[in-house]
Formats: sequence, C-alpha cells, structure tokens
Amino acid sequence: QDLEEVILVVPNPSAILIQPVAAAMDQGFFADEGLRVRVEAVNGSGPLIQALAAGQAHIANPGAGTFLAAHQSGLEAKWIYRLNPNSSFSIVVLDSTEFHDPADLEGKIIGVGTADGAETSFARSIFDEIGLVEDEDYTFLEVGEGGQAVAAFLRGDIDAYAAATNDAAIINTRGMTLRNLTPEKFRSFFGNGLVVLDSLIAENPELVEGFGRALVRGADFVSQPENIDAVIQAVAAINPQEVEDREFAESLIGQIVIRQTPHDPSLGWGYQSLEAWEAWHQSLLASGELATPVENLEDVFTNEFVEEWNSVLSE
Amino acid sequence: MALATSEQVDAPSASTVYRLENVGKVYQRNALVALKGVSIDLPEGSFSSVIGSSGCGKSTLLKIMAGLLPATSGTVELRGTPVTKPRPDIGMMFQQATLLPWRTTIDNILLPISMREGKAAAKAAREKAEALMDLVGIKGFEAAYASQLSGGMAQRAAICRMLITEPAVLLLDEPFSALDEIVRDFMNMELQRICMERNATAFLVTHSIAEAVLLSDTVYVMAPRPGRVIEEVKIELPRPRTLDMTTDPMFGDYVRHIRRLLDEGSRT
Amino acid sequence: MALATSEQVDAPSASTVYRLENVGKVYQRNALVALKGVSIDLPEGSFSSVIGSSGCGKSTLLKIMAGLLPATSGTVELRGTPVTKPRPDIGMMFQQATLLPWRTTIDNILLPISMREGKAAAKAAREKAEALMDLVGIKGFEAAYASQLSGGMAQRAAICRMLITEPAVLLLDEPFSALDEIVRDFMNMELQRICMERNATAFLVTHSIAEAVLLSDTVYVMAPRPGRVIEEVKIELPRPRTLDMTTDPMFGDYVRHIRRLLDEGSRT
Amino acid sequence: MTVEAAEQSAPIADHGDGPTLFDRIPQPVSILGFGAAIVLLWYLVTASGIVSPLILPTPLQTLNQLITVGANLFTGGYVLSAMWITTQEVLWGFAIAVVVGILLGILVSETRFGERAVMPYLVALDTMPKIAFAPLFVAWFGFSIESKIALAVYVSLFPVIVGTAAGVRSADENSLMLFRTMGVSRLKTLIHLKIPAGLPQIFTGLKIASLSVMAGAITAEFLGGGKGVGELIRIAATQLDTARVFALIIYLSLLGVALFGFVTVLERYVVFWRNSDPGRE
Amino acid sequence: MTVEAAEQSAPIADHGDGPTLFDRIPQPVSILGFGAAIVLLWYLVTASGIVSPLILPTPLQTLNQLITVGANLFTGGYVLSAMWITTQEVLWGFAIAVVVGILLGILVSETRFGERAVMPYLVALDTMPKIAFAPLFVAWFGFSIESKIALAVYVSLFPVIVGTAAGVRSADENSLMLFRTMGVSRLKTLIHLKIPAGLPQIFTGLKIASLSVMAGAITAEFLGGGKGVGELIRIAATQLDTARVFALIIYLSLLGVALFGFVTVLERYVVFWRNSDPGRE
Ligand SMILES: Nc1ncnc2c1ncn2[C@@H]1O[C@H](COP(=O)(O)OP(=O)(O)OP(=O)(O)O)[C@@H](O)[C@H]1O
Ligand SMILES: Nc1ncnc2c1ncn2[C@@H]1O[C@H](COP(=O)(O)OP(=O)(O)OP(=O)(O)O)[C@@H](O)[C@H]1O
Ligand SMILES: [Mg+2]
Ligand SMILES: [Mg+2]
Repeated sequence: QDLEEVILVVPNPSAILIQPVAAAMDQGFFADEGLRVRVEAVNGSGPLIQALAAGQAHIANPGAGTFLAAHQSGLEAKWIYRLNPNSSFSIVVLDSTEFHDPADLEGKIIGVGTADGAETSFARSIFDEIGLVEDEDYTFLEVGEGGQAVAAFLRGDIDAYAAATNDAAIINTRGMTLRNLTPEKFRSFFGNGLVVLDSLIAENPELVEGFGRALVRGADFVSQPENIDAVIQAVAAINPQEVEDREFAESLIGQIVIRQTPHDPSLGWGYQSLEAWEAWHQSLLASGELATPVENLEDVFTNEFVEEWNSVLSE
Repeated sequence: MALATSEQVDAPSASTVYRLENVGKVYQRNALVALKGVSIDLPEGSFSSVIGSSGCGKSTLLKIMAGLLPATSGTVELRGTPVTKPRPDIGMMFQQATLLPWRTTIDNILLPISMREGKAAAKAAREKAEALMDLVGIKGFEAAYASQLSGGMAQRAAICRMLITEPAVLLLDEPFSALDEIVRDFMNMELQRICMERNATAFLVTHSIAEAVLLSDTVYVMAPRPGRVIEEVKIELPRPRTLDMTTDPMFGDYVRHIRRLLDEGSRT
Repeated sequence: MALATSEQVDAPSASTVYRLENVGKVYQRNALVALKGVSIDLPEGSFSSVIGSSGCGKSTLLKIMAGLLPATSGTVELRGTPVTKPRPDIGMMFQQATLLPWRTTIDNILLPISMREGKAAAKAAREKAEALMDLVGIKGFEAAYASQLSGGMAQRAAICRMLITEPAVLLLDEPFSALDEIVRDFMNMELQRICMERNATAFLVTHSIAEAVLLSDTVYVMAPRPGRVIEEVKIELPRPRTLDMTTDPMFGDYVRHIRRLLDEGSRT
Repeated sequence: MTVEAAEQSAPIADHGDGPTLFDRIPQPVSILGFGAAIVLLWYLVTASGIVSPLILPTPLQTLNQLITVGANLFTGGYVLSAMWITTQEVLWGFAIAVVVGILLGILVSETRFGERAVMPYLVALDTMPKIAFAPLFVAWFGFSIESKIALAVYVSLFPVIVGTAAGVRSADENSLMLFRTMGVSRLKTLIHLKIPAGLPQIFTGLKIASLSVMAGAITAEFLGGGKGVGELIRIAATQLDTARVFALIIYLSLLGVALFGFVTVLERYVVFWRNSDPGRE
Repeated sequence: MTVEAAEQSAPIADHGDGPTLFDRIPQPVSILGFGAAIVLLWYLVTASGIVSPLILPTPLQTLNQLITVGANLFTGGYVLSAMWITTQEVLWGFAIAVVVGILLGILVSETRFGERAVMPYLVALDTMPKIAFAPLFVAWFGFSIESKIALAVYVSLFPVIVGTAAGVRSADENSLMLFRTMGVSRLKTLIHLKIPAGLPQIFTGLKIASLSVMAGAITAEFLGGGKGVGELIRIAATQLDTARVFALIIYLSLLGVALFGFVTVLERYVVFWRNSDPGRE
C-alpha cells in the first residue's frame, strides 16, 4: 500500500511535546488514513513558518505570536488544531524564595528565554493585569533556555523566569525545585498548535481530514494512563534517547498530557475558542510584537474539521 | 687601444638579433638609477659578455633584455620587435638556481618542455635531459630533490634546464659561479660548442675576466653608479677558442686591458 | 711532491684549534655517503682552504664543523671539546647570503650583535657596521632591504655580518663567488689582514685554486664519491701574502699541482 | 610620473599578460557593478515567486528597512547602542583571540609537549559545538558582554592557533642554520626569525579569525540575551520581519568587512617585504 | 641503525638545545597525562560546587554516559546511525568546501576582478550570522542532509578561500620570473608553480576548515532537523541532561579530530619538501 508522506515541522526536537502524533504514528493510526508522517525539528517558530511557507512541510507547529505576525506578513494559512489548549508558559521562581504571587515580583528581574518571544508577551500580560509597568516596576532579562536559565538563577541574575511549561518541568525534574506563580486566568494563553497553508486545505482536504482523525485518536490514546508503556514506546520510535531515563520521561509525559487536554472536552480535541485568540491578540498588540491588529481574527483559524475528526472516537 | 676598435671577426653579414638603444632603468622604490644609456647590438650567432663590478646593473640589464622588467627609458628590440614580455626563443639563466623543491632534479630540468609541450614531450625528452645531466656531471641525481643537491649541482641543473629547449638566444647570469675551475673550464668549452653548433646568440654575465675573454666576440665592460657600458672590447681570437689560448700573449693583453678598465671603474 | 711534505711555516708551537678525526657523513634520506674518513687539524691562527669539485662534500664538512649537522662517524673537537652544537666563537658564512628580508642591510649586519648583546649594543656597533660596509663597498645601502640588493651585494652584506662579531674561528663557504675579480682580490687581502690582526683561524671553501693558494697555509684537496681529502698541500709562501705573489713561479707550481689533483679526482 | 606608471603597470610579480579588460575597471565601479548584478539576481528570484518573502525579502523591502534601520543607527537610536555593544564584543574577542591564539600557536609548534599533548585537546575542543558551552560561559561570566566575548574568543581562537603554528614552522632551513650558528636562544630565534618569517601565515589565521569572531559574538547574543545586534536580529526573526533581519545583517556585515579590511591593510604594512608596494619605505 | 638515530635526534631544522624533558615522554603518555590533568581540574571544579551539575556534569556522570552512549554507538544503535548521518554531512561539506573554496581563492587572488569585486562580497557574506541563513537553506534543500551540507559548506568555505588566496600569492619572485621566461601561461603557472608553492598556506586553510565544517554541520542540525548527532545533543540539552550532552560531544569531537588528523597527515605527504621527514622517497 502506498502511503502519502506528510511532513510535520516542529520547533523543538522533543517527541514528548507532540506525543499524540508520536502515538498515532506508532499505533498505525496515520497508516490507517493512508498517511506516513515525518517529523522534522527546527529551532523555534520563525524557521518553522518559513519551512511551511517554502513548501518544505505540510503542517507546522508554531506559537501564536509568530503565527499572527506571519499572517500579517501575508502568510495564507490556518491554525487548525489547538495542540496545547492550556498555557504552555508559566512564571516560575525558586521554591526557596518568598515570592508567592506575581505582585511580589515588583522591582525584580524576570528572566525570559529567547526561544519564541512568546513567553515575554505572556509574562507582560500577567504584569499588565496587576498594573506593573515594564522597566519601571520590573525588568526582563534575556537569558536563553535550559542551562542558561539555570545559570541565571544560580548566579542570582534573575528572580523569576518566564518559561515554556516543559522547560520549567524539566528544570524541576532535574532537581532545581521551582514554584509556579502563573495565575489561573492565564491558562487561556494556549501554546503551540497545528497550522496548514490555505492552499493545502483547498487542494487536499482529505489529507487534513485524515491527519486530524489519526491525531485525535492519538490524543485520546495518550490521555489514557494505562497506555503509558505504548506512549513511551511511541516516543522511543522517534527519539529513543528521550525515554532512556524512564522515570523522567513518565513524569514529563504526565505533565504534557494535562497541558494538552482541552478545558471543555465536549467541544472535542483541537477545538479553538475565539476568546483565547482575542486574549493573545490583545497581548501581542500591547507588547508591540504585533505591529498592526488582525482585521478579522476568525480568518486565522478554523474549527471546520473538528467535528469530523472527533467523530472517529464515537465509532 | 687598438684591440677595441678593430672590426668584428664574425661573418660581417650577420643580422642583428638584439638591439638595445639608450636603455635606462630607475628603481622607483629607492630612486636608484640602475642603468643609464646602455646601447648594445648583438649580431646573430655572436657570443658577448658583460663584466662589471657587483651591483653595477648586470642582472638588471639581463632582466630587461628578457622582458622581465620594463626599461624606464630607451628601447629593447629582439629581431626587430620590441621586447615587452618574455619570449619563448629566449633561454634565461638566473643568478640563483631556483629549482622547484617539489620536483626531482630531472623533472626540474624537463620543466620547460613539460610546460610548453606537455607531459608526453617531457617524457620523450628524458633521454636528452639525462644526456645533459651527464654532460654537466650530475648524472645519478635524477631522482634527488633540490634540497639534496649541493650549491654547484643545483646550478648545473639550472643550466640543463635552460639548454634543454635549445633556445636561439641565451641570457646567462653568472651561470658557473658555484663551480670549481675544472668543471667551469669544461662547461665553458661545452657552452661554446653548443652555441656554435646551434648558431645561438649568447649574452653572458660573468665575474671572471678570463672567462669573458675566452668565450666572447665582444666584452662589454660596465661601471657602476649609474650602471653604464664604458667600453666594448672586441676579442679577435679565432674560433673555436681553446683553453690553450689562455696562454696566448694577446689573451693576456685583453685580460689586463679589461682589468684596468674595471679597476678604473671601481675607483670612480 | 716536495711541496706537500714540508713542515708548516707557522709558529710550530701553535696549538690545535680544530681537530677532525675520521669524520664520515651519510645522508640517510638517499643513503648518500657525503664524507668518509676526513681528518683535519687546524692550528690556531692558521688559514686553510678546501678545494674540490662541486658536490664533493665541502658544505657538508663545514656544517659538521660548525655543529649544524651531526657527523655519522668520527669526532670533531674545537679546542679540545666535542662540537655538538653551534658555538658563539665560530663565525660561519654560508654559500647562500640568507639575509632577513624584513631587516635593512645594516640591521642584517648587526643581527648577531643585537641577538647576543641586545639592541643597545647593536646601536653602539653601528659605526663599526658602517665601516665594514664601506670596506666591502656597499656603503650607501644601509637602509636598503635584501630584495633591493644585487647578488654580490647581498653576499658582501653576509660577510660583514660574519665579521662584525670578530669570531676567533671563521668557516667560510665560497664567500666571494658572486664578486668580480677586482673586488674579490681586494676582499681576499682584507680577509688575510683581518685574520692576521686577530690571530683568527680560518677555514675557507673556494673554487678558485689561485685564491686557495694565495691565502692558505694548507690547502685540503677533496675528491668526490665518497667525499674525502686526497691531499693536504702546505703552501710555503711568506706572510703576509700579496697579489704580486701570484706571479711567483712557486705559486704557479702550487696551482698546477692542485689543478692536476683535481683533474685526477674528477676523472675517477 | 610616466616612469612610475610604467613600473606599476607591470610589477615583477605580475603575469606576463598585462591587464585584462576587467582590470581596467576602477575598483569602486567593479564592486558596485558586481553588487548590482547580485541585487538584480536577488530581485529576479523574489519577483519570480520561487521564494516566499517570509524567507527572502525583496530588495526593495530590504532597502526600506535599510533606511529605517540606518536612520535609527545614525541618529543614535537603539540600533546604534546595540551596534556599539556588538562592536565591543567583537573587538575584545578579537584582541583576546589574537593574543591567546598566537601564544598557544607558538606553544603548539615550538614544544613537542604542546604538539603532542596540547594540540589534540585543542583540536577536540574546537570541533565541539560551541553552543553547548554557552551556559558554562554564562555561569562564569554572566549575561553581560563578558560571556559573549568568551564565546567569540572560543570561536575565533583556532584559526589563529593553526595559522601561527604553521607560520612559525615555515622559516627556511638556511635562516634557521644562520641563527643556530649565531648561538641565538630559542626564544630569540622565535621572536626574531620564526615569527617574522611566519607572519604571512599568521595573518591568514588572523583574517579568518576576524570573521569568525563576528559569528561568535552574534551566536552568543542569540543564545544568551544581552542588548546587541544579535538580539535585534532575533526579535525581527521571531516576528518574521525578514527584511528587517536582512537590513540588520547588512549593517552588521559592514562591521565585519571593516575588521577584515583593517587586518588586510595591517598585513600589507607589517609584511611589507612580501609585496611590491613601497610599504614602509 | 645508530646512524639513523643520530640523524633523527637532531634534524637540521631543530633548535640547538636538544630534546627537553617533556620531549622524552612518548606521545601517548603525554597526551594521556595532559588529559588526566584536565579531568582532574574538571573534577575539582565540579566537586567544589562552584558550578551546578546542570551546567557542568561531573567527570563520573560523563563517564557513565560515555559508556551508555558508547554501548549504543558500537552495537549499531541509534547513536551510530546519527553519527553516520553527521559524518556524511561533514565529509560532503568538507569536500565541497575544499573544491569551491580553492576555486574561489584562486579567482580572488589571481584576477583583479575577483580581488576587487568578488572578495568584498565574500567577506561580507562570511561575517553574516550563518544561522540567519539556515531557513533559506531548508527552504531550498529540505530537511535532509543537503541543507546541512549547505550550511557546513558556507561555514567552512572562507578559511579555504583565505588560505588559498594567501598561498597562491606566496610564490617567490625568482620562480615567477623563471616561469615568465619560459613563456608559461597563467593557468599553467598557477597549476605548476603558484598552487604547489602555496600548499602550506592552503593546508592551513584546510585545517581550519576541517574543524569549522563540523561546527557547521552540527549547527545546521540544531536549526534544521534531520537525524544526526546535533539532534541528539539538542534533545539531551532540552532535557538538561548535561552529562549526555558532554558524552555526545566527546564522541563527536573524535570525528573532528580524525578529520583534522587526516588533513595533517595528508599535508605531511603532499608538502613533503617542507619537512625533514623522508616523505615520499
Ligand atoms: N640535505 C641533504 N640530503 C641529502 N643529500 C645531500 C644533502 N645535502 C647535500 N647532499 C648531497 O651530499 C653531497 C655533498 O654535498 P655538499 O653540499 O656538501 O657539496 P659541496 O662540496 O658543498 O658542493 P658545491 O661546491 O656544489 O657547493 C652531494 O652529493 C649532495 O647531493
Ligand atoms: N628590486 C630592486 N629594487 C631596488 N633596487 C634594486 C632592485 N634590484 C636591484 N637593485 C639595485 O640595482 C643595482 C643593480 O643591481 P643588479 O642586481 O642589476 O646588479 P648586478 O650587476 O647584477 O650585481 P651582482 O654582480 O652583485 O649580481 C644595485 O645597486 C641594486 O641595489
Ligand atoms: Mg647580478
Ligand atoms: Mg657547497
């Protein structure tokens, strides 16, 4: 049987971050749809969109900020699946400190990674909410990711770190205990999702449908705790190295599952609410990361496949 | 002096190969007048020498004649056409042997052939190169690299390299300076034989007055500061010259005459 | 021949400076026996020459004596201690001038002083260097770089560089090969004067038999393949030698004798 | 005048064939002409639609941004202060790489211990992805320019080492023998013979380093924040403002070209005996 | 035999001082000794607690990972296939950089057009942050090894160009005159004189390139996917598994050392007339 190749480009090499895809690949859900998925990792959302625009990939996995900026630069693409409906960012501090609320960070230095810039606007929104003004009440310091962030904490260069949730989780798991200060409200700042070019939807809707169906099956599969061994195996099929430390991998998989489960399961896997988009939009405009407002936010995403995809679960 | 004014002994009809008129050279870098008003005519098949104290401009003159350096004034013509760049019918031998260190001795000798006519021709000329090496006495060092040759051996390899293409004009800058007298005498006689055989025109820079007189039809005596020809001495000894002629009284006269000229030149 | 067997003319009490015993040298790379069984004694203040056909091992011998090359067999002693590396009391002049292109001529000449005694000493020796340059006739080129010197001028600069430290032992490898006869004769006489003045011991490689005879107390005649000394010719002409002596019949005898030795040597 | 012209038009080291057509074109014209050709090609590629403007901006977009960025730069705006930070990183990085690289190059070529024991580790160190060491530099030097300088030094050190090692070994045998007969110490032989004789090779290393030092500084800025041009480029890249990225890169490359040009001119003066130019005279 | 030993113990080009203490130590011993000293220092730094193990792993942790990774590598696991991909990128990248770099180096040194018009743009191109071009390469060449090779070539091209340009210009005046008198064409002079005479400098460029090509391939893997060692390092790095990062880097650097070593040995044979070794005899 001839399988059609679908290239998915992601901003980070971790397969755990896209475990529904990994599971669907390993369980043969994609093959059932006549698809063969290839995952390629680039470095961050910018190159991701560029690869998509260049036709090197069918589906991309960007963050909202970069995606909206690309939309304003004329990228004709739609966000079709909210892979991480829960905020993929958080503001964390060392557990040993006295900070328990974002307001405690007045006058402090907030470290931000440079990966996307998205966590910067995320953090900025939180401080805006409580009336703290950048460069007056707090300052950002670009510290980078991973080891660099650790170094920043250890040196005392930063008091808090605005990070991708999995970054924080990893630092935590590696023995540097962090406390999450993210207010509940900011969970709507959803993380990376799946994007395809308009032209693909127009020319090959079957591919989009088939891909989504398999993905929803994968997401559902991953969300069931008894499948943990199979998930581990699925991740290993892409990146064996990621699950060599099984304890570490299980803990991370658990955290990612929570993040990837929709707030309202009844709407189905992948569903996107306009409100969440508006929250992002406002935040990006306020921070200047988006130079001009998007005229019609409904243009940037679509839920048109969600029902069809999710129907596979009820069968 | 009578010797210098007499007619040339060579065939009077010999056509002029080289004609230098009023050649001057100034090295811009140090504003040094290396040559001034040098006029020289070399008839076909003639053998001429330049002699003059060190630094008087002999190498400069040869480089100009070979088209390696532009003259700052005057004209240089070879067979009627101005020399502006090197020409294949000129064989030049430099004061330094300049062998390529990555080639064996025989490949160095075959260099001009392989450059002009390709590898096959060079291979074909191998025997000829070996014969030349034998002639100059460096047989057996075909496969040696330049760093394995003594000073005189390198110089002899350079001579072979020049001779192998049988050029019609030879410009030689102290070709035998690193050779002992025995070999040198022998090489001088061979040089004469080769030139006569091929009717080649030779122009030799040398420090040995005896060598100049023995080999040349004309000896150009140069003086320094600025470098110029102070006298053309025609040598009227019969050809072919032999080593015995060095005992000829006329030979002695020539030598003494030139030595006096040089003496005077170096004193000014 | 009587000439060769007679006693040395120098003070019989002169102590031996250099003693070479049975020195041999094989170049491993090409398994070439460059020297075999060379034994030489140089008394203090003596002047000796080596003469031999090109490639017979003269430069090799000099490099061994200077401690630049290890001998493969035999011993080399200078004032009773084995020579294993160069020593400051030896002044060596190479076959190639080897001037540093980034130094002016005078700075090249002052090089040994500035290396051994520092810049201040070199500055103080400037006048001495200028005097030497004047002596060898390259005055006025103090500020010229090596590429601006003619072949002979570079060689003369190298001579100045060797003389400026007034070494007690001079090892000279064809120091005058690029010089014209007038300058050469003059330089030979100066060399003799300097050596006698300083009671320096000199060892000269030359291709000129006349030069060897004129300057030396002993002429070592070498023959090639393998390089070896075939005869020590003691020259019993009075000191100081003068250019006039070249017309002395004894001088002619020496020259002819050595020439015959070389002739035979090169034929074998 | 004519005399001078004649000598210059056919320097000794030149090929016999005389100036070709191209050689007659004055330098600024040929630079600009070639540049114009590149821009034209660039224009054609973007106009043809083969490449999305999200990846390769059009020349016109870039020009616009060049003007915007340039205006900010030359009126002392934030681009200028970013450029100033990056310039400091580059210059410090280069200076340190030159000094340390030359010293290590000498160690490695002059001592068997250096050649045998130190060199393999230096080689290994240089093959390692420098990015992986960035956290270490940050941990030690913090987030200000020191950690960027450290990475810039790391990236540009090796060309200097290799160039120096090769240069120091290139002195010819005759000169080495000369120094040996003069009984010159190793150190002095090094200073007065081996290093001068090796300058052409050392400068080859310096030229290569003068460019990689830029790469090192920018990479460090990409990874670890700070306020240099690398940061500006990153921000623009995140926003997919490719034209701005190109404009910033072009200004940045002027800095690189200037440093390279400086080293090239310096070489001409320092290694004056190697060129037919009057040099120091 | 003793004869040979004598000559080798004091080659002409050596310094007069004879072997020092260090020189008597056999190579493997001195390499290992120096390595042991480094590891000891490393141990002390980590044991002292100055640096968090999240930034710098302890030698023991690294050793553990070296064993794990090594086991995978030598039993044909995923590390081996990653290493093979990276090796291919490196070798292709190096080969292309050498060929293109030498050609460009010749263009730049041999024609005034190249020197005047092309060189400034090459310099500018090299100063640009190569990372910014990675998306362009991905857009053109896709995610497989071609785009990695492209970046590797880009990164390592310049050292070859600079080395070749400097080398080709280093032929001495006497040899150039010799070739001119023989009426040799420019092309043949290039091939038979300038390139051989420039080989020492060309090899300097090649050595530097042999190392930067590694950096280029790994960077490209960091930026543009694929399944090479860069990807493994990145995964380990995102998981803050620093010991694994170090272990992978160490294996990777063996590849770099091997390539560098190969170029060094090649140089010794190709430029045989420059060393006192028997070379080709
Ligand atoms: N480095 C070397 N490696 C191998 N062979 C060498 C080396 N140097 C010299 N030879 C060989 O040793 C022999 C003697 O060389 P040497 O330079 O001592 O001769 P020479 O008497 O000085 O000759 P010349 O008068 O031509 O300078 C020659 O046959 C030469 O080929
Ligand atoms: N490239 C140069 N630049 C400047 N001056 C030079 C250059 N080459 C030679 N000269 C000067 O020109 C004069 C003549 O030099 P040339 O080499 O022609 O002398 P020569 O007669 O060959 O001497 P020799 O017998 O010593 O070889 C000398 O004074 C020398 O200093
Ligand atoms: Mg000359
Ligand atoms: Mg010799």
